Amino acid sequence: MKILFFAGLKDQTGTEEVVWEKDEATVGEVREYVLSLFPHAYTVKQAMAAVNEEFVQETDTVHADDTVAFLPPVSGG
Amino acid sequence: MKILFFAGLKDQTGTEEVVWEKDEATVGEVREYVLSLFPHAYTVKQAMAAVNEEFVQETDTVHADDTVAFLPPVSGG
Amino acid sequence: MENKRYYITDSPLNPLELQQLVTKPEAGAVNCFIGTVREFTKGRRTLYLTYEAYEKMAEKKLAQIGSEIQEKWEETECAIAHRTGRLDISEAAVVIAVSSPHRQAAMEASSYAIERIKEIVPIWKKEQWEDGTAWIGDQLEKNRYPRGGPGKEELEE
Amino acid sequence: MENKRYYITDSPLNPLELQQLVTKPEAGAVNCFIGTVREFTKGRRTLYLTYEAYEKMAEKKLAQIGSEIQEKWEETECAIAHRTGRLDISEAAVVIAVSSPHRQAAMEASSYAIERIKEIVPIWKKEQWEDGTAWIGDQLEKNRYPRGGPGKEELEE
Repeated sequence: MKILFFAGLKDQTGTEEVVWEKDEATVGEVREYVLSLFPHAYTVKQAMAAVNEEFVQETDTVHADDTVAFLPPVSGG
Repeated sequence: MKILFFAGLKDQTGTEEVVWEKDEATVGEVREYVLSLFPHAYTVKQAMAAVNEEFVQETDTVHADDTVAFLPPVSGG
Repeated sequence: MENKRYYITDSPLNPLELQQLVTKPEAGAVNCFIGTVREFTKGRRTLYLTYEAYEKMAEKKLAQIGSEIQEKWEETECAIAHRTGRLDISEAAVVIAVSSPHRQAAMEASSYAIERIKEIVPIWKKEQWEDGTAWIGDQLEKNRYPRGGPGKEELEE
Repeated sequence: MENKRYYITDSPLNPLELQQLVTKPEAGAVNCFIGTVREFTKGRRTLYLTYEAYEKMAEKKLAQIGSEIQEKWEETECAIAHRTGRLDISEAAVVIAVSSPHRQAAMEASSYAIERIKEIVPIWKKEQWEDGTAWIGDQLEKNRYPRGGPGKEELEE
């Protein structure tokens, strides 16, 4: 699965995206994985999550072909 | 004093303006004068009145140099 | 017409021009309201409209609305133009532009402006239908002047 | 970009283009809201802003807001564009155009759109001040996601 970072969270991880070779995980597990890779990326803790461009909840399942995005609080407009 | 008519009221009087040679009158008297000239101009009865481009009340005084306008209910916008 | 913020014109209105008149570094929002000629009203088809104005007074009253807005909503800038003459379907009859530091004021003030235009600005609309024509009266239906004049409140500058 | 009603772009926004996208004979009002870059916020001077978007999702979410509006306010048409990249003072960051048969719906829907953009559209603003820079978080301050996701209501299409 592909994992995307934006804005302040991208600054914290130092990358736009990472790939996790995994068949299946909950959103919560993906979040834990990101924190294990980037312990200082604290924004991921309060980031909204989206899978394939739709908001998801913590217990939803992510599959190998999916794209997960962690979205810091938005500030458009 | 100059007396102006607009929109539907102008259609009823058949003219844009009349001049009344008079030193002083109340707005109410000007209104009566218009009705005496144009008995079928019924819209003048419910028209707002303005003197020199400001709304006035029925008992306000109009002087010889003033311009009175009778304004049918507005419908701009 | 350049730089005039409150005007009546028989030329097509340019919303961008009004937006630019109110844009300033202090503004975080510009709201631009455009009243357009609608083809159908209650099932009846309009071919075109004709607007007539008591031009000199109408410009004064538009400017008055601008002053009222600046008094009610701090740091707003305002510009309003109304067109006269014949207008075809979808053409703009009125454009109201308001800028403000924060979005809510610009929106509320635009709404206030259109309501006030329908109350105090001497402009009249004539509808041309397929089977007739008529001057349209007070559309707000809330402002009747049985004694021939507005109340005290309306008279304040 | 032509005829696309919901889009993210790094080019300057053209409010007129969006107005035209929503204009139709049935409309009697078009409201166009423009969010611009403000120079001073709480006394602090902004030099410029940088906007970043999760573009694909942002366009989907803008379109979702358009659908929500058409469901809530009958016979409205909607177009929304948001800019990304560097924006200088007074440049437009977002333009929302809504048309409707009667004025109130266009205004209410514009207001709804900007609130929803600040809730669900993945776009972020970075402020550049004279003495520093920072990504700006949730400005509504009413939408916190302690569990890392929006509530059920937010998830509905």
